[in-house]
Amino acid sequence: MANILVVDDEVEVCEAVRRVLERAGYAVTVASNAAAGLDAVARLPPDVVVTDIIMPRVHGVELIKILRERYPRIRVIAISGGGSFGPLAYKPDAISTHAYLAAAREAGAEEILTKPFDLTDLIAAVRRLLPN
Amino acid sequence: MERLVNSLRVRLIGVVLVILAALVPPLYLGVSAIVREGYAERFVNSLRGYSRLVADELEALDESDFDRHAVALLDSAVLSGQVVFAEIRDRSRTLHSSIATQSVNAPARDDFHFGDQGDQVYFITHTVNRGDHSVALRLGFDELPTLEQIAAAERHVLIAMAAFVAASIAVAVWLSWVIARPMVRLQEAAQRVASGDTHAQLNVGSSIREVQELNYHLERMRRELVGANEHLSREIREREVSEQKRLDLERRLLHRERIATIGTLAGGVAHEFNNIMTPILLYSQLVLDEVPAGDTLADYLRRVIAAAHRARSLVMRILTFSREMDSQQPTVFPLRVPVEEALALLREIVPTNIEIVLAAPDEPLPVLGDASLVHQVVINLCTNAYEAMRRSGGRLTVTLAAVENPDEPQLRAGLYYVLQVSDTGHGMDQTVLAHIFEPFFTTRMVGEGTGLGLSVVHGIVSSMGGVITVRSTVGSGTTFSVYLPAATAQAPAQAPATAAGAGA
Amino acid sequence: MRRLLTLILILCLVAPARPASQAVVLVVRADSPVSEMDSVTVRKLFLGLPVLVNGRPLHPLRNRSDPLLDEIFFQQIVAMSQSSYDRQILIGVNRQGWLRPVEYSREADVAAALTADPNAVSYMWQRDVGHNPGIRVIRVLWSD
Amino acid sequence: MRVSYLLIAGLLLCSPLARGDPWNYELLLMPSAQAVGTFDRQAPVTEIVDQVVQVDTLFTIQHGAFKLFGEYLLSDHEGDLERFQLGWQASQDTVIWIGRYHQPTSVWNHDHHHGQYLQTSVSRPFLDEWEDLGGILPQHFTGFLIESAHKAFGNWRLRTAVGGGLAPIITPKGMEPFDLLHPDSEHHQVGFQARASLHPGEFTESGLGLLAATDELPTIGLAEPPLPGLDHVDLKLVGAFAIYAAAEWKILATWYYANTQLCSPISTVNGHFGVGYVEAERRLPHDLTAFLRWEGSADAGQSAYLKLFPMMVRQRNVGGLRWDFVERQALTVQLSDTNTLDGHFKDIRLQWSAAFL
Repeated sequence: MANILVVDDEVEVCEAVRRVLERAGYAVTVASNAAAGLDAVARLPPDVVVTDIIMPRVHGVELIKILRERYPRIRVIAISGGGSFGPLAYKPDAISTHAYLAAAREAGAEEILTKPFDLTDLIAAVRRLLPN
Repeated sequence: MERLVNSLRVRLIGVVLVILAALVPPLYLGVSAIVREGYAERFVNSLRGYSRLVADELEALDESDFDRHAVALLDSAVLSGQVVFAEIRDRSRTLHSSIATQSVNAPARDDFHFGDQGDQVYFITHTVNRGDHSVALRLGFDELPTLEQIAAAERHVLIAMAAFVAASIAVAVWLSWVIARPMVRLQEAAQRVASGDTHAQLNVGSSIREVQELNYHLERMRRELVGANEHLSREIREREVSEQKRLDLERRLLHRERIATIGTLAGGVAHEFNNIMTPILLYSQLVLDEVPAGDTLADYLRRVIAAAHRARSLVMRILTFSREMDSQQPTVFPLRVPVEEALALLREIVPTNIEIVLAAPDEPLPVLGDASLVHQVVINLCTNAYEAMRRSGGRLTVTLAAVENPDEPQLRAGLYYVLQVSDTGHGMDQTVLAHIFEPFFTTRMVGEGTGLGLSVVHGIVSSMGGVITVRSTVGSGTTFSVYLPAATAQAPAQAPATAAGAGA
Repeated sequence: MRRLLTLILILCLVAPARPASQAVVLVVRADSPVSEMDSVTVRKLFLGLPVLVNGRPLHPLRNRSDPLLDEIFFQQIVAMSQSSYDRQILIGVNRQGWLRPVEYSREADVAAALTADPNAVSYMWQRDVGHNPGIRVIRVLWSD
Repeated sequence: MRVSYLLIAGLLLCSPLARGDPWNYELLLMPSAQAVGTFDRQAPVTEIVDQVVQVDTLFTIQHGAFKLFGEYLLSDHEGDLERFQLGWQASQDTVIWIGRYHQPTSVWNHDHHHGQYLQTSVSRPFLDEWEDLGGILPQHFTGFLIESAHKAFGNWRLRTAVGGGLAPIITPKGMEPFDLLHPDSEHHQVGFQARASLHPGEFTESGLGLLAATDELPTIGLAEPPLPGLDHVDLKLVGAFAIYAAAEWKILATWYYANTQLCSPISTVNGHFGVGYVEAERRLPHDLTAFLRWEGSADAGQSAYLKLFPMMVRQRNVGGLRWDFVERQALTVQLSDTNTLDGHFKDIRLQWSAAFL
C-alpha cells in the first residue's frame, strides 16, 4: 500500500486530506510543519508528499527543494491556499501567492492543487503519481 | 456735514468781529482826528495870512483921513466873506465896519487854536504901529463852514468804516465756505471708503495746501487699503487651495491605503477562506459518496458542494481582482526615484513646522519590484512620522544607503539597500512596538486611520524579499529601517528571496 | 487834541499869576543898528529871508521858552500855520540857501545870544525885558 | 580850478567886511527812494533811471553878508556836486552868486532843484530833465548868477535872475555839463540866461514870467552826426511861464520856443522846435494831493538838433497822487504814458521822499 505524507499547518485541512486518502486506500501520515515533515520522512520515506506552501518559518517551497535533494524518489504534490500571504497568515516571511506556485513547480512539485480542491482532483493527482 | 460748515463759519465770523472790534474804533478816532486837524490847520493858516495882510495895509495908511480909510479897510475885510467881527481900537476910540454884522460878543482873549473857547469864532488881534502909538486891529473869523466841512469829512470816514466792516464779514463767510467745502467732501469720501466702497478715487481739489495734503494721505491710505485687501484675499485663496490640495492628497492616500488593504485583506481572507473551504468541500464529497444517490441527504450535500464551488470561484475572482490591481510586472528601478517622488508629495501636505531632509548617495541603488509599492511604503512611514510630530514640529530625515551583509536575522547575506525614516516625534514604548505590524493595531483615534498602514508596509517589504525593523525611544523619536535586496542583472523570478508579487 | 491839552495846562498855570495885560515885544541889543522894523520886514526876517542893515544881514532868534510864545510866533510874526511855515523854510533853504532862525529854549539863552550879537533880533514877553539891561525894545508885536 | 575856487570862497567868507559876524550854517537832507515798473512797451526806455535811491544834501555856510551854498546829490549810480555857489548879499533884495548853478529859465528846477520831496510829482517834465538823464536843454552852468527882487507897482514884486557861464558839451551819451569835482579837458563854450517874473505879493508863489537863453554847445565824439563835420550848436530859447498857487489849487505852465543852428566848419543847418508842459495840482483832505501834467512838443520830428537825443520824449501824460502821511515825509504814486520819437511805453512809479532839517 502506498504511503503518503501530508504536511500543512492547518490541522483541519490535514485531517480532511488524510480521511479522503485513507478512504481511497492509502496509508497517510500528517505533519504540521516542514521540520516535522522532514522527521517523518526520515523515519518512514513515503511515496508521495502532499505539502502546503505557506507555512510559518520554513515555507513549502523550501521543503520541496530539500525533498528533491535528499529523497529524489518521493513524488510531491503542492497544495496552496491561493490568495496572498498576509497578516492573517502571520507568516512574515511567506512569499506572495501565485509567485510561489510557480516557484513550487520549479522546485520540483509535479502536481499543484489550489485550495479548495475537489476530492476527485486530489485522488486523480495521487493516482497520476502512483499508477499502480 | 452741515454742522461742520456751520461751526466753521460761526467761528471764523467770530474771529473777524473780534478783530474789527479791536481795530475799527481806534482807527476811526485816529483818522477823524487827522481829518479835523487837516481842515483846522488850513483854516488857521489862511486867516492868519489874510489878517496879517489887513494889518500891514492898516499900518501903511497915512495919517490924513485915517478914520475913513480904516473903516473902508474893515468893510473890505467883512466883504471877504469869512470875517464876522472887525474892529479897530485907537486909544479910546473904536471904529467899526459900516456893514452891519450880526452881533458877536468878543471874548477878552485871543484864540490860538481852532475851536478855542467854543464860540465858533476865531478872534485875532494885530498890534499896528501908528507913528507914536500903537493901534489894535481885531478880526473875528467864522469857524462854522470849517466845522461843517469837518463834520462832512467825518461822515465819509464813518461810511468807509462801515463798508470795510461789511466787506470783511462777507469775506469771512465766503472764506469759511471755501475752507469747509473741501473738508465736507473729504469727510464724505472718507465715510465712503470706510463703508467698503474702496474704489472711489479721492480727489477733493482745494486751493488750501493743508487740505490738499490731507486728501493726498487719505488717497494713499485708501490705495494701501485696497492693495491690502487684494493681497489678503489672494493669500486666503492660496491657503484654501493648498488646504484643498492637502485634503485631496490625504484622501487619495487614505483611499489608496484602503484599496491596498482590501487587496491584502482579500488576499489574506482568500487564503484563510480556501483553507477553511477545503475540509468543507472534502467532507461533503466524502459523505456524498457514503449516501445513496436518491436520498434527500444527497440532495442537500450536492447543494452544499455546489455552494462551496460558487464560493471558491467567488474567492478566485476576488484574488484575480486584487492581484491585477497590485501586481505589476516587477522591474528594476533606482530606489531613490520613488523615494524622491514620495517626499515631493509629502512636502505639499506636511505642515511648515516640520522639516523634511533627504540624505541619499548619487548612485541609483537599483532594486527589483514595484516602484509604486515602494512609493506606498515611503508615504506610509513618513505620514506616521509627521503625525508623531504634528503638535510640536520637528525634523523628518530620510536616508538611503548601501549595506553589505546587514546583521538582520531574517536576511541572508548579500548586498542590500537600506531606507531609513526617522522622526523627532514623541516616540513609542515597548508595548506599542511589539504589536506595531499587526493589522488593525493603531494608537490613533477611531476613524483616524485603519491601523493597517504598517502591516501593509510590512507585507510590501516582505514581498520584495526585504525586512523592516523599528527603533524608538519615548520623547526623542522613532526610526524605521527597511532593508531591500539589491537587484542584480539576472531575470527577476529567481530565488524566493527575490520574489516579487502581488498582495498588499 | 494834544495841543488843546497843553493850552489848558498853560492857562491854569499862568492864569493866576498873569498881570492884567501882557505883550510880546521885538527886542535887539542896546547898541544894535536896528531902530525900527515894520511887520512885513519882521515876517521876512523870521521866514529866513535876508534882511540887511548897513550891509550886514540880521540874525533872527526864535524864543521858544514858552509854548504861548510859539503860538504867538506862528499867529503874529510869520502869520501862518506851523506846517506851512515848515514848508516855507524848506523851499527857502532849497532855493537860495536861506538860514533857519536859531532857536533857544530858555529865556536867559535868548538874552545872552542877543547881547553877544549886535545884528541879532528876537522877541520876548514885555515883563522879561525889565531885568535884562543890555536889551532894547523896538516895537510891540502883540498885546491882548 | 577846483582848489583855486575854494581858496576864493574861503577868502571872501573870512573877509573883514564880515568881521564880528557869527558863523551860521544850515544843512538840509532830502532822501528819496523810487521804484519804477514799465509795461506795454514798444520803445526803448528814455530815462536811464531804474531803481533809484538818492540823498540830496544842501549846505549853507554864512558869515556876515557872504554865503557858501552847495548841493551834493548822492545816488545809487552817481555822486555829483550839483550846485556850488559863493554868494554875496549885495543888498536887501539882491544876491550875487559865483560858481556852478542851475540855470534860472527852468522854472521847475528853479523851484525844486534836486529835492524830490519838494516836487509834488515823481518825475520832472522831459524838457527840464537833467543832462545825464537824457535832458535836451542845458541845466548846469558854471559862472555867475544874479538874483534880485524889486518892488513893482503896489504890492506886486518883480523877481529877476540873470546868469552866464560854461555851457555843457554834447556827447554820444547826451549832454555833459562842466563838473567842478572832475573838470574835463573839453573845450566848453559859454551860455547866458535871463528870467523876469511878476508876483502879486512879497511871499506869494503865483506869478507870470518871461524866459530867454542863448547857449553855444560844442559837439564832441558823435559817431554819425546829423550834419557831417558838426562841431557845435547855437541854441536860442525864448519862453514864458505862469504859476497860480492857492489854498486848494496850483497850476504851473511853461512853453519854450527853441531856435537851433547846427554848425560845421563849412555849413550850418537851422531848425526850430517848441516844447512845454501844463500841470494842475489839487489839495485833497487827509493830506492828499492829486496832480496831472501834460507835456508836449512841436515840430520835434523835423528838428536836426533833437536827433542828437534819440530817446527824447515827444509827448507825455503824467498823473498821480501824493500823500504827506507824516510831517516832512511823503509817499507818491505816479502813472505816466510816454510817446517817444519811435514808439511809446507806460510806467508806474512809487516814491518815498522826506526832508530832514
